[in-house]
Amino acid sequence: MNYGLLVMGAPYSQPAPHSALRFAHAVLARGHQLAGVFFYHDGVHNASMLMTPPQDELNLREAWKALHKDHNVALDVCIAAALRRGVISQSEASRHGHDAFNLEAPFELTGLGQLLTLQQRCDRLITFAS
Amino acid sequence: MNYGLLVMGAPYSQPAPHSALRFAHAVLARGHQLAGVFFYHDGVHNASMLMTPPQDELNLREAWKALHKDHNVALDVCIAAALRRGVISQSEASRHGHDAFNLEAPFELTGLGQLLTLQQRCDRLITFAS
Amino acid sequence: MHESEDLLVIIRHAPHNSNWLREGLDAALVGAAFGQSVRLLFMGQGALALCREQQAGAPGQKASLPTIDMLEMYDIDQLNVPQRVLDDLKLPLDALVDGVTPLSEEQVKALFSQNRPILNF
Amino acid sequence: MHESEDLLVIIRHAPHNSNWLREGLDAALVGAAFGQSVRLLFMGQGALALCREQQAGAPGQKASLPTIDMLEMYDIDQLNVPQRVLDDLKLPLDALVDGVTPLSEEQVKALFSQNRPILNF
Amino acid sequence: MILHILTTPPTHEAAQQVEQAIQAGDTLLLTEAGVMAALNPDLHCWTQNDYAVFLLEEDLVARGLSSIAATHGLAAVDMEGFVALTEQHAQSVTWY
Amino acid sequence: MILHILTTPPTHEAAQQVEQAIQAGDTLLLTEAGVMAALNPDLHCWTQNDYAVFLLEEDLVARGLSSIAATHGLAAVDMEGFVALTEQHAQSVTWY
Repeated sequence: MNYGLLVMGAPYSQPAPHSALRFAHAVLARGHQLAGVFFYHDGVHNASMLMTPPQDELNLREAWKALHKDHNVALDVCIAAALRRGVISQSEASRHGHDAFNLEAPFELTGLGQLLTLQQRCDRLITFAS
Repeated sequence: MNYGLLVMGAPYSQPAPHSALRFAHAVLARGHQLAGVFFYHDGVHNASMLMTPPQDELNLREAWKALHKDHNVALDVCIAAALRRGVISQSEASRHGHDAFNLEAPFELTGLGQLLTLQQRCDRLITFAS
Repeated sequence: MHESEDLLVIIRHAPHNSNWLREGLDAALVGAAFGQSVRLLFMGQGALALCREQQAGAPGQKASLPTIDMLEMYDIDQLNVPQRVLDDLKLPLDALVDGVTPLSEEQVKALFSQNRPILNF
Repeated sequence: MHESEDLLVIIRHAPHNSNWLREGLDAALVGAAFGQSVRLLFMGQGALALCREQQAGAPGQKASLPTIDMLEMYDIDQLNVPQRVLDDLKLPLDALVDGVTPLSEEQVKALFSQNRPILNF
Repeated sequence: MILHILTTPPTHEAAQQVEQAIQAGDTLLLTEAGVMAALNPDLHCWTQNDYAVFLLEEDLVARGLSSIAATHGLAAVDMEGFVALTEQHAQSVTWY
Repeated sequence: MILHILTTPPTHEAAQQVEQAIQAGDTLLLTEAGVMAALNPDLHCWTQNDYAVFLLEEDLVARGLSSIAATHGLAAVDMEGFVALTEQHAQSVTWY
């Protein structure tokens, strides 16, 4: 089957992304496809390059990035939810007059329509929120 | 009297910082001193320079900055809570190998001890959390 | 692939308490803009999103009522709330905006169908 | 300025559900490191922080039990939980770590004094 | 006397916790989502006589509950009144 | 048949909401803080017979509730079992 995930919690603050990551690996281990993960609400913080957990803790952004690299999973981040929370790509940052940015590929800022598209093209959309 | 505030919610996601900002102005309007605001838990997101709310919404970071400029209110951010959530100063960023940063003066990354100091030196410590 | 049942968007968060309400309504509006027929179900504190007298909040907290008013322009005219929620909250129907339809317990359960895409906020 | 009553730190959040538990315990440890005498009160789901069998969670979720075990090293030996919380949660005392003292309703209220600095997590 | 600040609806666990902590002579201030208590005048906090209870007016107004609170005869304070309450109480605890 | 996923303790509003939505033949999976339901075998979800209920094993273990759940004879699934449940149900709803 073809799966999509909707993740709406921030790493370390909510268990949702941690559960989602483990579920993602279990989906792949059972031979399914994972088309994409959509990050919405506080889930947009998963994409932050500046996330700096203590050294003995997993960096969740790096774990999502590895999932993309190894299994070609799209990592889409809602642009409206991200910008108000301070998660921004280079092009959006320069458009809004910021000198810095904290989101880069393989994470992509996209519209909310991408979530509805994911829901339509997948057999299963599973939501992770706490 | 001398007041201190503890803010533990993220802008736009939780009402706590919005309530705290309005309370801060009311404290000053009644002739009190406001020694400082300590940002802890998800409250650390108040300090993000990359926060980009829609143009018709108040930028909370700018509002805190104005409070510092006009009334000399210290804006202290818990370093451990901030780093794991992707809020980081230039010096910490370079120490951790990041090319960018999203926290600068008048916000200061400090230890949690600063919260206990604020509680001890103020007549009132009011917590804003939702 | 889903059959073409309408999208059910569930709103369970009150205005000003978080960004859940606004982000849930945004999802409903985008669904409608994508041509889906959208039905809204307000559960728990979400029913407060329908209070007709609500306003903007503390600095930086925009009102959400204009978005509720905008739903009809997007052909989202199914605003449902379980009667039980109104009873539990002691929220009088006349305190709500026009066009809200209370549902019985059976009607609420009937909204949940495996062929209908659901988003729960 | 406060008189030198001990700092009361209230913990109301369970392990792994948020960072509240860890950040609350950190505040208690820093208070102790600053020379304050610290008393911990576990209310509601916070009582789960005391479960002796808890472990690390999903990837990236560190265990919090080692911090509980560390409290004694910082001379934080007052681990209080309302008896009512144990009753409400149906949490048996023998499922908890050693050294937990259940409190009656009156004892809980007596902890709240205006001369005592309080941090509520 | 302690000022207890409750920011959650009456159904939330924090509303039960404040009841375990509050004592005669204390004050309870309902802010943010806490003002939902205005809908139900039968709640324990409105029927007891041990401590004073106030709603924060701006949060009532924002949620459209101001006239319901007035109908039920419940007391509200504005933000200046909130500051005044913190002046009168040496200690405050926020329940969220 | 719908798979309902509940991530909150039984005292949370979301736990009442799932009861309003769930139907005979559906399945309820308790994850994250939802596994706190294992402490109380008298809860409605354990005493009813309309739908199957499972606890997520890894979340039980993380919170130290695994042996209590076993004592109460409650059914748990591992993460692979969670995926299997999503295979068997065309639709899922997460309550949080």
